[in-house]
Amino acid sequence: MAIENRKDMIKQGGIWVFILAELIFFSMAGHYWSVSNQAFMDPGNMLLLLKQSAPIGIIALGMTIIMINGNIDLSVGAIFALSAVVLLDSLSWPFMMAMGDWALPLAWGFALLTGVTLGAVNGLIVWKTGIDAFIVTLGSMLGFRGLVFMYNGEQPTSNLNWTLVDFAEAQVLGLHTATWFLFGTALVLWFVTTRTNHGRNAYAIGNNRDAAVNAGIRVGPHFMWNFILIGFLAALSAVVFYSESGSVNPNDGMLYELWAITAVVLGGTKLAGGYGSIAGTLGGVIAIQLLRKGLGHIGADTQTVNLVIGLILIAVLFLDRQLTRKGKEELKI
Amino acid sequence: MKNTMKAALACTTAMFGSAAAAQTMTIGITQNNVGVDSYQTTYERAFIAAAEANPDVNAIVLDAGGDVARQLAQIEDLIQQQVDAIIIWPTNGEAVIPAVRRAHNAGIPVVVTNSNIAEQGFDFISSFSGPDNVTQGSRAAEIMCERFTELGIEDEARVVQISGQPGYTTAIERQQGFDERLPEVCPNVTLVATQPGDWNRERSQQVMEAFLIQYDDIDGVYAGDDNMGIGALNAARAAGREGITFVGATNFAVGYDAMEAGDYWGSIYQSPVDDAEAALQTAIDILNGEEVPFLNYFDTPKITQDNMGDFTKPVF
Amino acid sequence: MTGLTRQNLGTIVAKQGILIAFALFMIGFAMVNQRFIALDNISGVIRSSAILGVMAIGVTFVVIGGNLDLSVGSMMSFSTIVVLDLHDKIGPGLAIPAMFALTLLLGAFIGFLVGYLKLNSLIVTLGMLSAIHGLTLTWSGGKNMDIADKSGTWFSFFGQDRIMGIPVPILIFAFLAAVLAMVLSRTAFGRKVYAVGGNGQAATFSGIPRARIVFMTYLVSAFCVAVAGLLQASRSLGSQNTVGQGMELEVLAAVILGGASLMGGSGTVFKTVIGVLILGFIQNGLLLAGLDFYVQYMVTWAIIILAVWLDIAAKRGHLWSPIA
Amino acid sequence: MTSPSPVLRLEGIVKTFPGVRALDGVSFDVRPGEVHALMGENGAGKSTLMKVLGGVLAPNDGQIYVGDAPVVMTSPQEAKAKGVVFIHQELSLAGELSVAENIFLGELPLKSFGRVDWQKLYADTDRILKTLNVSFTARTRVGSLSIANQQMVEIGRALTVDPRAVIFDEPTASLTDAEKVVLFDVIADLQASGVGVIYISHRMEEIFKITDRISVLRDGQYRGTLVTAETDEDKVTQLMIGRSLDLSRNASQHQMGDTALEVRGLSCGILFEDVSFAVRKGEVLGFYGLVGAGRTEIAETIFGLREPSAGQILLNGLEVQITSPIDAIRHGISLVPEDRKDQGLVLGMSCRDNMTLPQIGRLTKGPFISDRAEIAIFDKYRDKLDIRTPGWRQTVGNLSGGNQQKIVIGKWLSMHPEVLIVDEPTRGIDVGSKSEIHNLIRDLAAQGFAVIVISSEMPEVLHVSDRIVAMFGGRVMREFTSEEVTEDNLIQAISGIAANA
Repeated sequence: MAIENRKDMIKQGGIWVFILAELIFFSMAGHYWSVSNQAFMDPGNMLLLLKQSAPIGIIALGMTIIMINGNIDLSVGAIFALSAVVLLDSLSWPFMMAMGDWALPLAWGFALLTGVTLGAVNGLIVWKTGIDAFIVTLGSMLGFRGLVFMYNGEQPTSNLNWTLVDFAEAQVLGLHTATWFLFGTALVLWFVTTRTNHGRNAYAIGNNRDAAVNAGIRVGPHFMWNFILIGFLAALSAVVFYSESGSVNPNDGMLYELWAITAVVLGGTKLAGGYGSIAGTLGGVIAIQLLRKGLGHIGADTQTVNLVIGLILIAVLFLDRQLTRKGKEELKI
Repeated sequence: MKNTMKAALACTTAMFGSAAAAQTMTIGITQNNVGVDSYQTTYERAFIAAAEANPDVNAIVLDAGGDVARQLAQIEDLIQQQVDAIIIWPTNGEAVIPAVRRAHNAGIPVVVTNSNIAEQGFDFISSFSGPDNVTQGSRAAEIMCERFTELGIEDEARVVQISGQPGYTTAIERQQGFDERLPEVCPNVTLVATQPGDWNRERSQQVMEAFLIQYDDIDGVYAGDDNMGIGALNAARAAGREGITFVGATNFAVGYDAMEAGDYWGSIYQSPVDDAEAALQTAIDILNGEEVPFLNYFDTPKITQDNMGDFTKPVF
Repeated sequence: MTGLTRQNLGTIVAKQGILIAFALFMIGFAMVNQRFIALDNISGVIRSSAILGVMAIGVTFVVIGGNLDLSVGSMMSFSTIVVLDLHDKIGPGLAIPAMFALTLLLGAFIGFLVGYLKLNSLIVTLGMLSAIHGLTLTWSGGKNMDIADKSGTWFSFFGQDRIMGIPVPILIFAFLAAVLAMVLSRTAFGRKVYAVGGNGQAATFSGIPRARIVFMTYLVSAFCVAVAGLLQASRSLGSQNTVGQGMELEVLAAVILGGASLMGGSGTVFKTVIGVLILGFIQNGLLLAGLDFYVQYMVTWAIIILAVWLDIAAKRGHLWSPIA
Repeated sequence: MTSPSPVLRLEGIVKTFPGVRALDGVSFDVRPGEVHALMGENGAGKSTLMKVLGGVLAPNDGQIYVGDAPVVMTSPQEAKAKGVVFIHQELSLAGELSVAENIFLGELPLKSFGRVDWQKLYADTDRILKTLNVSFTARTRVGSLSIANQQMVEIGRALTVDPRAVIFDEPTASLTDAEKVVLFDVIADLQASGVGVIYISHRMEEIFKITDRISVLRDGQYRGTLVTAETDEDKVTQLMIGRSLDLSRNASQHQMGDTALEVRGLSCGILFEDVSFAVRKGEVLGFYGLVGAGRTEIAETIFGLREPSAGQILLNGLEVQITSPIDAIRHGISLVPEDRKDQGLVLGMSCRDNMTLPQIGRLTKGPFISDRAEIAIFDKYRDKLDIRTPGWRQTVGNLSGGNQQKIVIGKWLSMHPEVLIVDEPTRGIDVGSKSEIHNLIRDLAAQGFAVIVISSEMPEVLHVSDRIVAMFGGRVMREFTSEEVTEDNLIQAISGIAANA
C-alpha cells in the first residue's frame, strides 16, 4: 500500500515537477540564449502563459472526462471552428445587428448551442450505434469540418466587435478573461469529477463498463452527456478565443484534438480509461504552453519545437510505464 | 498594482543589459508557417541574415506554425517583452487585428509583411510591406490573356484556376485579382472552375487530374503559386495533355526551370529575400523616425518565357 | 431456422457490405456522369490512390496487430524529402536504398517503443508524428526539395512511366497489395499478426513472440511508407515538407472502411484496398459531379459511420447498440 | 415442515430466440430462509433464466411472483428494487474506485445538484461491511484488494437493499476453500434473516453442503426439484445429463517412467519460494492450494513467463534455461493456462488456427502455410479428443467451454510435449465435459506424458492425481502419495496448519 501511494503521488505530482523543471531550465537557458531582455519568469509573462493555455486548455479539460470514460474525441478542433463561425457570423444577422450589444450574449449562446448540438450528434451516434468513439469522432472530424467549409465557402468568417474584444482583453485581479474561463472550467470539472454522481460514474464506466451497465448506470446517455459537455467546452473555448480575435479561417482548430490529447496524457490520464484527474490535465496544458513559450524564448525554431514535444510525449509514456511495472516477477506478456 | 508591476518590469529590463540596448533596437517577427514551403523558409533565412548583418538590430524570430492562436500568443509575448517593433506575417488577416491594436496601444509600431491585414486594422499598423497580391492576380490574368491572343484562341479559351489555401489572404487576393481582371482583358475566355490546392503541390496535382477528366478542353491553368502550378503541370503531363498555358505566381525555382524547358508559360516574380529585407527595413525606418508609405509594396513583375532572361533563377 | 438464415444473410451483408457499397457508388456516379467510368478516369483514380493505398496496406498490418500508426503521414514526408535530397547528392541508385534504410529505422524505433517497451501506440505515434515532422524540417532546412535535372533521370520511372500502357504506380500498388495479401493470409508471420492482435496474451501463451511481431508490423508499415515516399517523389520529382501531412487519418479512414477492427485481429489487405478505392472514387466522383471538395468530407463521414455500423450491427444481430 | 409462502416464484417461464426455445416452461419457487440450488449443464438455460429474472430479457410467457405479487421485471435496477439481487460470476468492480463507491455503484446517495453525499455513503458502507465482517474499510481502493475481498465487496452490493432473494452465480469460481467458508457464513446469515438464496454452481460438494433443495434444468426444460437431504450426487447428475458421473479416486495404475521434469529450489520474488518437486513420465502430479498460494505462478515460471529469482529446472536430468515460452516449448513443456478466454485462445480465430498456433512456423511449405498439414493436425486431434465442432472454420468463441478447453489441450498435444501442465482443467466447464477431460488427463499419463494438474477443486485433484503437492503462501507444505492423502490432511496442509505438524 505504501508503495502504491508513493507511486500515485509521483504520478499525480509528476507533471508539476516537470513544470518546475521547465521553469528553471528556461530561466537559466534564457539567460544565455535569449535575445530578449526580459526574464522568463516575469509575472506578466506567467499571467500570459495562463491566458495562452486557455484555448487548448478548456478543450483538454473536457477531453479528460471523455478519456476517463475510455473514449476519445477527435472532432473537437472542427467543433471549435464551427462554433467560432456561428459566433462571428450570427453577429451580422440583421436582427442581431438591430439588437446592438445585446446581441453579444445571444451570439455566445448560438455558438455554445452549436457546440452542444455537434457534441450531441457524436454522443448520439456513439450511444445508439455502439461504434467506437475513436471511429465516430474520426468521421465527424471530417464531417464537421465539411460543415465549416459549407457555411461560408472557403472564406474566413469575420466580425470584429470591439466591445467583445474589450471584454475578452480585460484583466480582473490581474487575470485575463480567458484565464478566468480556464480556471472556472477547471473548477467546475474538478467538482464534477470528484464530487458528483456523474463524475464518479465516469470513472466507474472507464474502469469496468460491464460492471457499470450491470449496476444500472445508463452508459449510453452518460456518454452522450459527456460528448455534449466537450462540445460545449470546445464551443466555449472558441467563444473565448474568437471574441478576442474576431475572424475565423475554415482551417482553424485543426490538430487541436491532438494537442488536447497530448495535454491530457501528459497530465496522467490513462487512455484505457478509469483513471485521471482535472488537476493533472491543467498541469499538462500549462506544461505544453510553457514548452512552446520557453523554446520560443531561447530562440529554438519550429522543427526543434516539434521534435522536443514529440519526444517528451513518448518519454512521459515511458516513465509512466516504468512506474506501473510491478517489478521483476511480473508476468512477461 | 499595475504600476508596481510595470516598475518591476522596468527594473528587470534595466538589470539585463539595457546598457547595450541603448543603441540597438529589438525587433520581433511572428511568421505564418515556416517550413510549409520554400518561400517562407527562404524568407526566414533572409530575415535572420539581414538582421544579423545589421549591428543595431536584435531580432526575435518566431513562427506561428499556421495557428492563429499561437500567433496571437506570440504577439502578446512580444508586447510583454517590450520589443521596439513587431513585424507580423498574419495567419489570418482579420484575427490578428485586436492583438495588433494592443501592440499599438502599448506604443509598439507594427509592420505587416507579405500578406496584409484587413482594413479595419489599418489604424493600428504603421505600414504594410509586401507584394500587392491583387495586382499579382490581375497581372497573371494579363499574362494569360496575352498568351491566348498570341495563340489566337482569345475568343474560345477555357481556363481553370487552382487557388491557394482557403481563407488565406494572399490566396483570396490573388484569386480576386485574377477573377476581376480576366473578363476585362479577355471577355470571351471562360473560367470554368476554381478549386483550392492549399499551396500544396500534391493536392494541386490531384485537383488538376480531376479537372482534366472533367473537362476535355482546357487551354489555361492559373495557379495561386508556382508550387501548385507545377503540380498541375505534372498532372497534365502524366495525362498526356499538351498545349495548356500554365501561369502561376510567386515564381519558384521549379517554375523557372519548367519555363526554361518550355512547359510552363509565365508567373509573377516575387523574391522572399526582397520581401524579408523590405519588411525589416520598413521596421527600421519607422524606428528611426523616417517617413514610410503606408502600403509599402515591393515590385513583383511579370515573368514569362519571353522575358525570363532578365531574371535570375529564384533560390527557393 | 429462419433466424439462422436471416443471421447468415446479415453476415453476408456485413462481410460483403463494403463491396456492395462500392458497387452502388460506382453505379450512382456512373449514372450522373458517364466520364466517371471511362477507362482513363478509373486508371487515373487508381493511380492517384496508389500512394494512399500503399500506406494503407502497411497500416493494415499494424491495425490487425492491435495497434495504431498515426505517424505514417509525417514519415512519408520524411521519405520523400530524403530521397529527393539524396538523389542529387549520391545519385538515385544509392538514394533509394538509403531512404528505405532510414525509413525502416524510424519504423524500427516506433516498433521498439510499441512492441518491446509496450508503450501505447496511439500516443507513441502521435509523438512521432510531431517528432518526425521536426526531423524532416531539420533535414531539408524547411526548403522544398527538387531534383535539379528533371528530364535526365530514370528516377521518374516509378511515378510517371507506363508498362504496357499501365501506369507504374498502379503496377507497384497492385504488386505490393498482392504480395502483402499473401504474406498476411498465407504465411506464418501473417497468422501470428492476427493472433497477436486478436489476443496478445493468448499468443504469448502459445509461444508467439508478441513484441517481435508488433515490431515487425511497424517495419512493414515503414516499408510501405518508403514505397509511398518513392512513388510520391518520383511522380513529382520535387516536394514540400508537408507532402504527407494529414494523410495518417485518411489512411486510417481507408483501413477502417475496409472493415479492420481497431481492436486488432481482423481485416484483410484486399478489403483495405477496397476502402482506399472507395475513398478515391468518392473524391473523384464528387469532383466530376462539380461538387465542392468539402462535400467529400461529409460523404466520407457518412460512409465511415455507415460501414462500421453495418459491420458491427451484423455481428451483434441488432441494428441498435444494446447499451442503455 | 410447513412450507411458508415463497419469496420468489416462477411459473411456466418461456423464452424463445429465433429458432431456439431457450426456456420451455420453467417453474420453481424459493422459500424464505432457503438455499435453493439451480443446476444444469452449460447451455441448459440457467443464464437465460437469470436474465429473465433480472429483467435483462423479457419472457415470452409465464409469470414471476415476488412474495405473492406478480411482477414484471424490466431492468436489473427494478429487480433490485423489488428485492431480487444478483451476485455475478464475473467480478464486476471498478478497480480505481473505493469500496464504498463500488458497493453503491449506480446508486450513490446524493445531495442537491447531483453531489455525492459522502458522509452517508461511508456510513452506509461501514454498516454493510460490519455485517460481512471484513478487514478493509469503505475508503479502500478496490483494485488493491485480494480476489476474495473483492468478492465480498460484490456481496456487499446485494446488501444495499433489504433483499428478499439473492442469486449467487458461481460465486466460488475463484475462491479457495478457506474463503469459501467465509462466503458460506455470509449465506448462512442471509438465510437466518429469512432471505431466499438461489445458488448456481457446478460444484456438487458445495451444493450438498449448503443447499436445501436443488432444481435442475436441462435443454431449457425444468427437470424437477429435489430435496438435498434426500438425494445424492448421482441422482442430480442423472437428472442433469441423463447419466451418472464417476468422481471416485482414480484406480488405473500404470507403469511410470523416469523423471521428466524436476524443479529444485525455484523462487520468484514474493510469489513463491524454494519450491522443489519432480514429475515422472506417466505420472499425474496434482497441485492443490488456495488461490494465491503460488501454484499458477510456478507453472508460469516453468513455462518461461516469469523470471525466477533462484532455482533450477531440470528436464530428463539436465538443467535447462527457460526465459520465454518459446524456450519452454522447444524443451517440450506445454501449459494449458488457467484463463482459457484470455490466455488459452484467440476467440476470434477459427478452431484450426487456434490449434496449430504454436507450431504454425513449422507447417509451411515454401513461404506459405500448408493447408493440408494444418487440417491434418486439426482432424487428428478433433477425433482423438472428440471435439464437437461443425468444422475447422468454426470460430472458437462460439464453442462450448468444454470443447474450447479440448482445443487448447489439442493445441498442446499436437506439439508432442514431454511435460503437460494443465491449470484448472475444468474451470467453467459443465459436468458432462468435466469427466471427459478428467479421463483425458488420465489417458495422457497412461500414454507416458508427465502431467501436472493445478486445481482448486479437491475432488478433481484427488480424482486425477498420482501424487499431490499441497501449497500454502508460496511454499510447498507437503507432498502426498495417493495412498496417504485424505481430504482432512490435504485441507490442513493447504491452510498452513501442517507447517507446524
